[in-house]
Amino acid sequence: MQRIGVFVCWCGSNIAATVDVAKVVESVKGEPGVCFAQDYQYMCSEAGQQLIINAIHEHKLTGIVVCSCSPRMHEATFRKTAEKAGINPYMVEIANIREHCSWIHKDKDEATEKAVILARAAIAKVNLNAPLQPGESAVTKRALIIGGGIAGIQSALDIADAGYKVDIVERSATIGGKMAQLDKTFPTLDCAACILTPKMVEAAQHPNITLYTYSEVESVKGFVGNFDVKIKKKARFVDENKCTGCAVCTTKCPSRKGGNEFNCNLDNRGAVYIPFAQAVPNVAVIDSTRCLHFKTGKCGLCEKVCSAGAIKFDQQDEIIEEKYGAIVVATGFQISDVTKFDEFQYTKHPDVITSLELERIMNAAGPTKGTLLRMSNKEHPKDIVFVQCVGSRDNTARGKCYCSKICCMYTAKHAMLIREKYPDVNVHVFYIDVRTPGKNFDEFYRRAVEQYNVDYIKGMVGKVYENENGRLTVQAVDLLADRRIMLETDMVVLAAAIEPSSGVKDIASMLTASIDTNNFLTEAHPKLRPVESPTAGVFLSGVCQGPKDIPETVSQAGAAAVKVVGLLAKDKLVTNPCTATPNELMCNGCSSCERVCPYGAIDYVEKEVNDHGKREVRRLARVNSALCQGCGACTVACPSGAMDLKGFSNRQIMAEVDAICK
Amino acid sequence: MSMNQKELSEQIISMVGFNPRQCMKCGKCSATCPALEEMDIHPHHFASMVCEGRINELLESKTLFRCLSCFACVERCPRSVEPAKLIEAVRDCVIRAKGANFLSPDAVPGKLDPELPQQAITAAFRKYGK
Amino acid sequence: MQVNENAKEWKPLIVAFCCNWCSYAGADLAGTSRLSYPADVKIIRVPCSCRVNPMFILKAFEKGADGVIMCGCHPGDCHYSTGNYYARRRMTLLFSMLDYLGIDRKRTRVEWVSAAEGQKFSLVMNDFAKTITELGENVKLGDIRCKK
Amino acid sequence: MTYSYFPGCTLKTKAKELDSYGRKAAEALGVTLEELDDWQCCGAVYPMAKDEIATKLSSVRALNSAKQKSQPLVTICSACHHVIKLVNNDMKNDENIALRANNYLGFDEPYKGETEVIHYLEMLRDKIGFDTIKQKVVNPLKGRKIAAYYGCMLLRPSKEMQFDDPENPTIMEDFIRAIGAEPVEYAFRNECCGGYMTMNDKSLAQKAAGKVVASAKLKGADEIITACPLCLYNLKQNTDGSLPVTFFTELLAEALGVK
Repeated sequence: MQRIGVFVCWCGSNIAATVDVAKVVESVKGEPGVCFAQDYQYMCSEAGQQLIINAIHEHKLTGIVVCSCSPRMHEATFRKTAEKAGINPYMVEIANIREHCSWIHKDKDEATEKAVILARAAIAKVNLNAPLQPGESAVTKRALIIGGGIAGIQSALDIADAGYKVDIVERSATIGGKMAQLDKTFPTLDCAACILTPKMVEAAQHPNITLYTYSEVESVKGFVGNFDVKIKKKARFVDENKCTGCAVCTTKCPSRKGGNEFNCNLDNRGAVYIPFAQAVPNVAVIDSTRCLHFKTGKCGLCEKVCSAGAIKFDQQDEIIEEKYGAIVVATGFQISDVTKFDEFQYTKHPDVITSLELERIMNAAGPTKGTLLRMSNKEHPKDIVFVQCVGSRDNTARGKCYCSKICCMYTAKHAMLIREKYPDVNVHVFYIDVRTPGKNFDEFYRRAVEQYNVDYIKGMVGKVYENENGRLTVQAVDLLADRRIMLETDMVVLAAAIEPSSGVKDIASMLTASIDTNNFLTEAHPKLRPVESPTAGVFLSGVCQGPKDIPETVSQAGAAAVKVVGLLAKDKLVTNPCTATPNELMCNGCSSCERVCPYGAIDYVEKEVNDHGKREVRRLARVNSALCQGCGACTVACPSGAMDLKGFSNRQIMAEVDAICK
Repeated sequence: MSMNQKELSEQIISMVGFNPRQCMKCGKCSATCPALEEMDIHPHHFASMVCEGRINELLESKTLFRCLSCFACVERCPRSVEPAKLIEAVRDCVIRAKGANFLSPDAVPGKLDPELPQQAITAAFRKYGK
Repeated sequence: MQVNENAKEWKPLIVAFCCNWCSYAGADLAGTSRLSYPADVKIIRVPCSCRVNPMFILKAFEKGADGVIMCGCHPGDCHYSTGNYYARRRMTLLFSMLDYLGIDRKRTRVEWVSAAEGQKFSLVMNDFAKTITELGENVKLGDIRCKK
Repeated sequence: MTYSYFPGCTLKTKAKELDSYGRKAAEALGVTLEELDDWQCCGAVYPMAKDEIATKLSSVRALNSAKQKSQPLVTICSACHHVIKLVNNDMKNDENIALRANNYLGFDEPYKGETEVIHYLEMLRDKIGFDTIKQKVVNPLKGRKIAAYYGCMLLRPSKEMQFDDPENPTIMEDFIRAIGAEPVEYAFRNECCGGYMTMNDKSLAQKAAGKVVASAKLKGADEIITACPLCLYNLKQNTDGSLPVTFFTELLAEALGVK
């Protein structure tokens, strides 16, 4: 039997004006287990807390009930008080007689009666409370970043600078991501490579950062502070330590039919290649699906010309196992499939391109060496049309229902760059809305209109087709003038929707991180915890969480890094003691609990149990208390009633129901 | 006409079976329409005019008898609005209420030529007749 | 059921299960904003709506509750991602079974109340209390396990 | 293989030879087309309004007859296919329409969209296979540059027609390859020909049809094939006639040597 003390707070007049506190004290005195009850003006004050401590000592109390404000307000305070007095902090229950009683009721009798009932419920519950010990788990002081774009690089640098080890896993042969493919960046028009490549080099040279390029995460086990990760380092068929990045092999390779992904397949690359000149690491990689040596067993030209002897045709995939305390997902985005929108003739006409393809065409290292040319005949264009929202804000099966956010700004950028470099080219932009929230963003767009005479037309394009002049006709509508537009042009640039990178679903399921219907990773709270995933120890950086531009990505990457550093700075993690716990004798190993657990906190073990003298090995549910967040979904799903939740046990809540319905 | 504008608007919405408020006024339907130049009220106006209850204007519109029912607007609309259905629903209202045929049977012989398929006559009657 | 000793008039007994993160906080906000609702409503705090075992509700009706309402975070906003979806499905089944057993479907309710919806919490509780008052006294569920 | 066959009004009147080519070719491919007993005209255009019931009934009758025989329902005319397929979807998915139509018709067992509705081209692609057709061709149309004209009704609305990619279809090009000719792709193959507008606004139909033919010519086509008698009419009669236009079944019959 507990020895319970009940402490009724006046909260000045906040409670006392509506609730007869003395009557509450009198009414609870006869309740089971109650050996002390007292009221006081301000229970949360220094003196009030001392009163509780004294009563605990004097009456050898084992549990206390405080009738006061909401537990969301002062539960922590009174738990500390109890701890000071030497009893377990989880032996405290609060009866909320302010927010749920005195503040909303006017009739004093009614309010007093309700306060008594609420106090009884809390007493009934505390009678069944058991001391709880928060668990502790160690923290591995190393972070994993999945994805080596600007988001991953920035998070890695920030964590590494704070003094922790970081590994970046990037599935392509170089870090840099989409930003490396860009020509210029808005709203300042500085060159993307000029600001990105120093960061790539810094990441590569940082003593705390290890790069695993051409690698993928194979599996993730464990929980916050203690993730066990397997990384597959795919065979490059080139010895990373020997290759000097001289690129001789890449120029000699005779297999040159396949497209160059870095240039959006607008030109070709050899089977052995370095993605681009500033690649990090600057090491060649052999694409075994295209290499003649792998296909025919002959060739081997690269091996002959490599003075460093770095070509290794017998290299195998390698599995690396590592422990991490925190994981940052920075898997970024890709351009959505525009082939479904063939009214624009993207699959039929080489002069219809995506904006990313235009970035490569405009880039000095791109397929046209930075000269704006029609891809069909390599001639200089006279007119160029931009089409916005291709696949964005589209709730049909072929589109994405969200706004891709970056297109309005990069289109203004493209329009301005073209007008600046080629004043003879007419630029037309078909838009639905121009969305430019952001510092200096609207000014940027207005500059395109006002200073660069870019022709912005409100209205969508219905169809694009080749005409008898060998040019393209754009069939559209000018909504403001409410008239048909037939515009002849040389190029059409589609602002394709962006979508989360392929493979993000696999990553999310490995991490038990949730994704939304558009495959963006879900944040723990849309406003207040935007860089954390609901899974403890997993953080989000960049477009994997939702469309965003470079400045926003970098800010989020920094924020994610701070969260990681905050986690890694701890030696031990205190875990929530109110976790689920199975009764081994009742569990039948049916997996119902595992299926409803949002955290993957439940697994199964074969274990010998002694069931009333009968010893046998059974499959039993096991809760990892470091992962369990205490929602209780499993306790209700359990068909045999074996699963219970500490702090909110079936008996405790039943007792409350009983007390209220007495 | 006995029904007021609001009732008509509601009737049209129930005839098409989707919510015209999904329209985001991008103009893709009009951009795509092969008969746009022949229309007085353009397809992208239909959704908002139905929502606003401006049905009388629509009932008088030439557009009702210029739409080819080619479904290009339905196919390409990014918001799952089906402008062709809206146009047909308004046309149905005209035909049902007025009892008058846009195409009278007497006028048909003058329009026939020996090659004209049966289908064209049937279709025209369906579209324009009660 | 309880009897108000002064007025001797019948007052309903309503049990409200509120999740800690949204609805309980919503109820707190109703209090802070002094938005009243009948004292007949008694709140039990649970970590998540998915913690509400159908047994708790059966128990309440067995002990004489006239109405039971469960409040959770709005769909999609659950602190534990998916708890309220489980709760919603479980309650759908339970409530139809209760209806079959003779507990009017109107005596059970699920509502989504966010931490910012003090107003809504108050409105919901007023409405629910009104409904229960109109329905009058409830039959008690009997626990046949205790019967000889 | 035996299929129920719905010829439609035009193939029974102005375009009898299209019907006979289709049947002969089917025969050569080992397929029997069983004409439905008392089919009625489908109405040529799909009545879109949810409260249009009477105008959908003739299609439901045809669908129910095919259901009685447990056969898929094949059409050659793309307008018939369009109307019957959409009505079938309504019977399957729109409870209200299905209920009211069944109340009118009073079949022994209500019709709920059980019949599979396929176009002749789909039969060639999915049931027979273009590879099989290629083998059976005795008279390959070598060297002929043929532009496929899809028009509207086969493709749209794609969500319901489920025929092919509505913006970039391939079925007719594959068909042209199967009969040994060379397909010509052009931008206007899925744009409207003017349809029934030829009745009361000739100039609109001429404009629309003219664009289709010009677009096909631009890409070097020598002839056009189509799957719809009305398209055939518009492309022939409402243009300058510079490109020969034929019905696809005619070429199939020619290639199979049964013309």
